[in-house]
Amino acid sequence: MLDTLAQQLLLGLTNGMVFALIALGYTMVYGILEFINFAHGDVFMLSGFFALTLVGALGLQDAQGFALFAQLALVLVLASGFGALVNLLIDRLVYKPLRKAPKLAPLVSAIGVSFVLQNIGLIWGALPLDVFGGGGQPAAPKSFPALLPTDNLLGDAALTLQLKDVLVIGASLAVMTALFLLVTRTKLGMAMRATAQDPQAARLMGVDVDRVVAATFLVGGGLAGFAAVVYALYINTVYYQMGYQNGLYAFTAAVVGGIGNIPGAVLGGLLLGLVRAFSDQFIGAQWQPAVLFGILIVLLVFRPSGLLGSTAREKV
Amino acid sequence: MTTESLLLIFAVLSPIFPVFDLAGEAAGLQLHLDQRLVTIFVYGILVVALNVQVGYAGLLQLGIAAFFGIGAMATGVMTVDKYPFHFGFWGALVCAPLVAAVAGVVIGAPTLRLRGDYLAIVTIGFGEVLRTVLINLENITDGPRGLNPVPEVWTPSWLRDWIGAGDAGEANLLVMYYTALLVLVAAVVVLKVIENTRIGRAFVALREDELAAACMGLDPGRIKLMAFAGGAALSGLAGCLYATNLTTTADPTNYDFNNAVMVLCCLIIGGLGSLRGALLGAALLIGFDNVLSPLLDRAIQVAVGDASHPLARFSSWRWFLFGFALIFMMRLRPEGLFPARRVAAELHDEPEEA
Amino acid sequence: MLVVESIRAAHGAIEVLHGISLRVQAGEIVTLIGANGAGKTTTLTCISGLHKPKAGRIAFEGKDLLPLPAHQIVTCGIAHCPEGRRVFPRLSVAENLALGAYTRSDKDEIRRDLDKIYGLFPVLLERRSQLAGTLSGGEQQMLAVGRAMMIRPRLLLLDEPSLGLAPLIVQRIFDVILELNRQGTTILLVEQNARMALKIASRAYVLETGSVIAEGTGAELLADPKVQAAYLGDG
Amino acid sequence: MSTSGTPLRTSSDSPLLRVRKLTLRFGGLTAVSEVDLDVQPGEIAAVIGPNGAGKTSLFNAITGIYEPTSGEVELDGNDVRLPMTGKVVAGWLATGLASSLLFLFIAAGIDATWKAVVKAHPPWEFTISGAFSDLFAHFATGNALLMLLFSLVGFAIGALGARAVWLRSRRTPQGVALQGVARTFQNIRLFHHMGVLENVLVAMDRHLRRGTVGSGSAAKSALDGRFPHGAWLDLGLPAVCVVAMAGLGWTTGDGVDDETLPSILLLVMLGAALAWLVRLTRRGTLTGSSRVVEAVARQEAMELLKFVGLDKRAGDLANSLAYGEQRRLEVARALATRPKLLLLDEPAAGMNPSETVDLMALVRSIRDRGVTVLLIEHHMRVVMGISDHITVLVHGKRIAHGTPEEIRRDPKVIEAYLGADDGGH
Repeated sequence: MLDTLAQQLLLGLTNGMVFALIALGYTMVYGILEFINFAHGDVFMLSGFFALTLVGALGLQDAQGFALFAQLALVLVLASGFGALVNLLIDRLVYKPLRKAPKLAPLVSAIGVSFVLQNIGLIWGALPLDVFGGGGQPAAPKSFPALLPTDNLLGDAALTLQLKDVLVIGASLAVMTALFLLVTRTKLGMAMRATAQDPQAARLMGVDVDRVVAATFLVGGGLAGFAAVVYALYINTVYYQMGYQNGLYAFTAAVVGGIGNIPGAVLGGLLLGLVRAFSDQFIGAQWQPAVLFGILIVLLVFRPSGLLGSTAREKV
Repeated sequence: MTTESLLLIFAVLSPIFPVFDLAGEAAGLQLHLDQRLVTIFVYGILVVALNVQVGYAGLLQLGIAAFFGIGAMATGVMTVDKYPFHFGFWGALVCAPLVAAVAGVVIGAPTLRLRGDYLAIVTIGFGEVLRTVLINLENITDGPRGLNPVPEVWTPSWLRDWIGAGDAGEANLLVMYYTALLVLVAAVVVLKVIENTRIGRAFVALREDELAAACMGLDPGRIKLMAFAGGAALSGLAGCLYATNLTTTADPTNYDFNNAVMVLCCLIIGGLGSLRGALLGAALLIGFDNVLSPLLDRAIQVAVGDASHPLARFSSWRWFLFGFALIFMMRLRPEGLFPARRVAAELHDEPEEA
Repeated sequence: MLVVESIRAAHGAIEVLHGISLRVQAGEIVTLIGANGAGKTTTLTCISGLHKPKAGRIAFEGKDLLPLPAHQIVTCGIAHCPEGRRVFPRLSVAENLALGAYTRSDKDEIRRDLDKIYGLFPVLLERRSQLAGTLSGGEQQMLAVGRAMMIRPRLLLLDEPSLGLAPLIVQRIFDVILELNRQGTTILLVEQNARMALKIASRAYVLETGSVIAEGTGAELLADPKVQAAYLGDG
Repeated sequence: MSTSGTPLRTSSDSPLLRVRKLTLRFGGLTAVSEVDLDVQPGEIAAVIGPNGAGKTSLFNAITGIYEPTSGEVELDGNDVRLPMTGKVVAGWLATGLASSLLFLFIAAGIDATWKAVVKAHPPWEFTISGAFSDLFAHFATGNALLMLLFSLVGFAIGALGARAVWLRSRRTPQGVALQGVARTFQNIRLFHHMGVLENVLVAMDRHLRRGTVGSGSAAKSALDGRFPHGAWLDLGLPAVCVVAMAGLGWTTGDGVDDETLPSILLLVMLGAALAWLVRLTRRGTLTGSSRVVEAVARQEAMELLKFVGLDKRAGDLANSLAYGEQRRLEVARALATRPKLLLLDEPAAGMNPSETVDLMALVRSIRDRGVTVLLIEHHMRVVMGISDHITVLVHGKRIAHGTPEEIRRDPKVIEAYLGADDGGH
C-alpha cells in the first residue's frame, strides 16, 4: 500500500511537472494580454512531432551512452526553440492585429489557430517517415522510442524509480528555476511583470510592450516545446490530439493556481498531477476528466480567483 | 418578421428535399441527402441556441455539444425498447429539452459569477465531463455503440400514406424532414419575438455593460441563468431530433468539443446575435461539411483512382477550413457575414486608450 | 523646449481637446489648471504618446513626437508621472524605481540617481523591499515621482501629484517639485489645487472644456477673475 | 447664491440613506475612512472634495459595487444587504441535499444502480414501486460507510458552496437598485449600441416583470384588463400544444393499434402550434398582456425622455448622442427604475456653462418629482446652488458637513479644498 502511494506520488509529481511547464505558458500570456491562448496546447503537440521527427533524423533510437545524451540535449534545445518560434509566429500573425479588438476576437482566433495546428499535426503524422510508422494512419498515436534505460535506479526496491523520472523532475526544476530567475532578476522579467500589472505605466517607463509580449510568447512556447520532449520521453507516444487534452488540463492547473500567477501555475500543475495520479489509481483512469474538472468547478465556487490569485476589481 | 416571411421560409425550404431527392436519383448518386438536410436543420437549431448564449447574452459557452448530447441521450433512454419508459418520439421531444435545461441550470448556477473566459473553460470542462460520463456509464448509454434503435417520428398511417404516396421509406424521410423544419421554424419565431421583448433587451444590456445593467436593477445571475437554460433547452431539442434522425444516440464523440467549435464557427461566420446569420452560417458550414465535402471526396476518388490515403479525403482537412474560417472572420469581418445591427457596431469600435 | 500646436483629440466619438496650443521653455515650471474634464490629463497623455491626437503638432527640442510610440518618447527625455500614481502594486519599491531606469544602462549614474531619490524621500529607502501596493497614498505618490525621476528626464510631466493627499504631504510633494526644478528639470504640471500650482509656476495655462481660455504668469492668473470664475467656482 | 427654497429638515427626521463608519480599503490604501453620511428624504445632498478624496469609492460602496471593509449602509432603515432568512438557509440545505444525493449515487455506482434497478427485469415488468425497492436493495448491498461518507461530503460541498456563493452575492448592485437606489456614472456607462428608448426600457425591467408600469389613469385602465381579449390563448395554445405532444408520446410510445386518438392529438398539436406561432409573429410579443404592459412602458419611457429633453432622439442609437445628451439619457435611465434615491456622479463634468445651468434645473425638477438626490460634483457653482446639505470628504475622511453657507465659511474646507491660502510658504 505504502509503495503504491509512493509510486503514485512519483507519477503525480512527474505528471505535474509537465502540466506546470505548459501551464506557465498559459499563465504568462494571460497575465499580460488577459486572454486564453487556446492554441498553446497545440504548440506543445507540434513540438512533440518536431522532436519525434528529429529523433528519427538523428537516428537516436539506436544511439548509446554519451552520444545519446548529447543528442537528447540537442533535441530538447531544438524542440524548445521550435515551440518558441511557432508561438511567436502565431502571436505576430494572428493575435497582434487583434490587440485592440474586443476580448472575444483573440479568444475565438486562438480556437481557430488551435484547430489549424491540430490539422497540421494530423498531416505531419501522415508524412511517410519510419518514425510515424510510414504515415499511413495520421490520426493514430505515434510511438516515441524509449530512449532512456528503464532499469530501476533503486535496485530491487518495490518502488520503481527510473532514469526518466529523475530526468523529468530534474530538468523541469532546472527550467522552472531558470524561469524564476528570469522573471525576478532580469530587466526583461521585471518589464514582463510591470507590463502585466499596468501596461500603460510600463510604456511610460520606456518599456516596449510589443517586445515584452513577444518575449512572453517566446518563453511560453519554449516551455511548451521543452514540456513536449519531456512528455514524449515519459509517455512514449505523441499524437495530434495530445495538445488539446494536456492543454486543457494545464490551463485548468493555471486557473486552480490563480491565473496570471507564475508560482500558482507550478502549484496548480503539481496539484493536478497528483490528483490525476491518485484518481487514476483509486477511481479509475476512465474518470480522469470528470475528477479533474469536477475539482476545478468546486474550487471556482469556493475560491473564484484560484489558490494564489488575488481578486481584481473593476474600475468604475 | 411577419407571418408572410415565415410562410416564405416554409415555401423555400419545403420543396428542397424532394428536389434534391429527385436530382440525386437522376444522377444515380447515393448521397442520402435527405438525412443530411435534416442534419443541417438540427445544427440550425443548435446554432440559434448558442446564439442565445453567445450572441445575445455575451456568455462564451463552449460546451454546447454537451447539452446536445444530453438531449440525444435522454431521447435514447426514454424511447428505446430495452428500457421500460417508452415515451415515443413526441414524448421525448417534450422531455429532452427539459432535461437539458435542468443540466444547464445545474452547471450554470455555481459558475455564473465567473469572468467570461473562466466560463469558457468551465463549459469546456463540463463538456469533457459529460463525454466521459456518457462513455463510461456503459450500462446506461451502451458506451460507444450508442442506444438504438431510437424510434422514428410517430405519425398516423393515413398521413404517411398521403405524404409518401405509399412508399414507407420515403414517407419516413419526409416526415423527419418536415418535423425538423417545423421545429426549427418554431424556434426561430419564438427567438425572434423574444429579441424585442424585456428578456431580449436584458440579454443585450448584460452583454453591453453588466455593471450598469446590475445598477439598473437587472439581476445578471438570473438573466445569465435564463440564457443558459434557454440555450440548453434548445440544444436538447436539437439532440432529440438528431438521435431520431440517426435512429441511434451514436458514439459520444459526436458530442465533443470539436462539435461545439463547429457550432461556434457557424455562429461567428453567420454573425453573432443575428438569427438570420445563425441560420445561414449553419447552412453554409454544415452544408459544406455534410453535403459538399462528401461530393468532393467522391470526385477526388474518381479523379485519382486510388485514394486510400487518408489525406486524400476532404474530411482530413476540414479543421483547416474551420480554423482559418475563425481566424479570418475575426480579422476581417468580426461581425460575421450577416450581422445583427447592434453587434456590428460593437465589434468595430476600438476600445479607447486611457 | 516643448511646443504643442493646436492638437485635437477624441475619446471615441467625443472630441475632448479642441485645438490646444502651449509652449514650455527649458527650466520653467508650467502648470495647466482647469476644472475636471477640461482636458488637462488628455493633453499630457498626448505629449507622452499614450494617446494619439487626431490633428496638431507636438515637438520636443525640435523633434516631432507624434509618430513616436510612448516608449520611444521616454528615451527623448520626457517622463510622465501619470494621474493616480500608477505604481506597479505587486513589485517592490526598489523594483519600481529600477523600472524607471529601464531605458538606461549607465550603472553608476543609476546608482547615484537612486541614492539621490532615497535622499529626497527617505521613507522609500525604509520601505524599499515592500510591495508598492501596500504603501500609503502619499508614499505611492513619492514613489511615482521618484520612478519618473529615475528616467532622468529633461522634461517631467506631472499629473495631479496632490491627488487624494493630505495637505501636509501635498506641501512636501510641492517642495520636491521646486527642488527638482532648481536642479534643472523642466516641469509641466497639471494640478487642480490651483492656488498651490499657480504659486510655484513660472507660467500657467487655464483650460476649460478642451480649450485654452487664459494664459499668463502664476501671479497674474491668481488675480484674474476669469480664473476664479472658471476654476475656483466663485461666482 | 441662494440655496434652494425647500425648508431644511431637522436631524430628528429619519434619514432615507444612512451611512455609518463606512471604511473601504484596497491593499495599503484607505479610500474611505469611517465616513458617516445621512441623506434626508426630499433633499438634494452633495458630496464634494478634491479629486481622489474617495467620493466615487463611497458611491460604489453605497450602491453595492464594492464590498466595504467595514461599516453599514442603510436605506429607509433597512440594511442594503440581503437578509439571511429561513428561505435562504432552506436553499442551502436543499442544494446540499441534491448534491448529497448525487454523491450517494456516485458511491453506490451510477452504472451499477441503473443495472440493478432498470435492467434487472425485462422492460414490461418494470414498476415504479418495484424500482424503489430494487433501489434500496441495491443500496443495502453497497458499502454503507462509503455511502454515508460520500453523502456527507456531498452535502457539505453543496450546502457550503451555496452559502459561499450567497455570501459573495449578498451585497449586489442589483440588490441595492431594487431597494430604490439608482445612479449615474462618472464616465458614462450607457448601453451604447442599444436605442435611446431601449436604454430607458431596460431600466424599467423590474416594473415590466411585475406589470407595475405606468402611473397615470390611462395606464391603469389599460392594465386593468390584464387579460385582454384572447389572453388565455397566449398561455393556452402552447400549453395545449405541449400537452397534446406529451399525450401523443404517451399513447404512441408502445405502439398503437387504434390510431384515432393519436391522430386527433397530432392534429390538435399542429393546429395549436401553428396558431400560436402565427399569433406571435403578428403581435411581436410573447403574450397579449405583455404587449399592453410594453406599450404602457414605452409611453412612460417617452415621458421620461421628454422630461430630460431627449424625446426627439428616442429611436437613435445611444452612442450617436452628444456628450451632454448622453448624460441626460443616463439620468432618464436611472429615473426609469423609479428610485427613492438618485446618485449622480459628477453630472456636470464636461458640460459647458449653459448646459450646466440646464442641469441644475433638471436636478431640481428631479427632486420635485419626489426623488431624493445625492450628487458628487466639482462645479462649485452647481453644488453651492442646488444643495441643501454638503458633505466634504478629504483624503477619505469626512471633514465637514452642513449647509452651503456653513461649508463656504468653514476654514477647514477652504484650506483643504481650495488650497491653503497662506500655508507653508
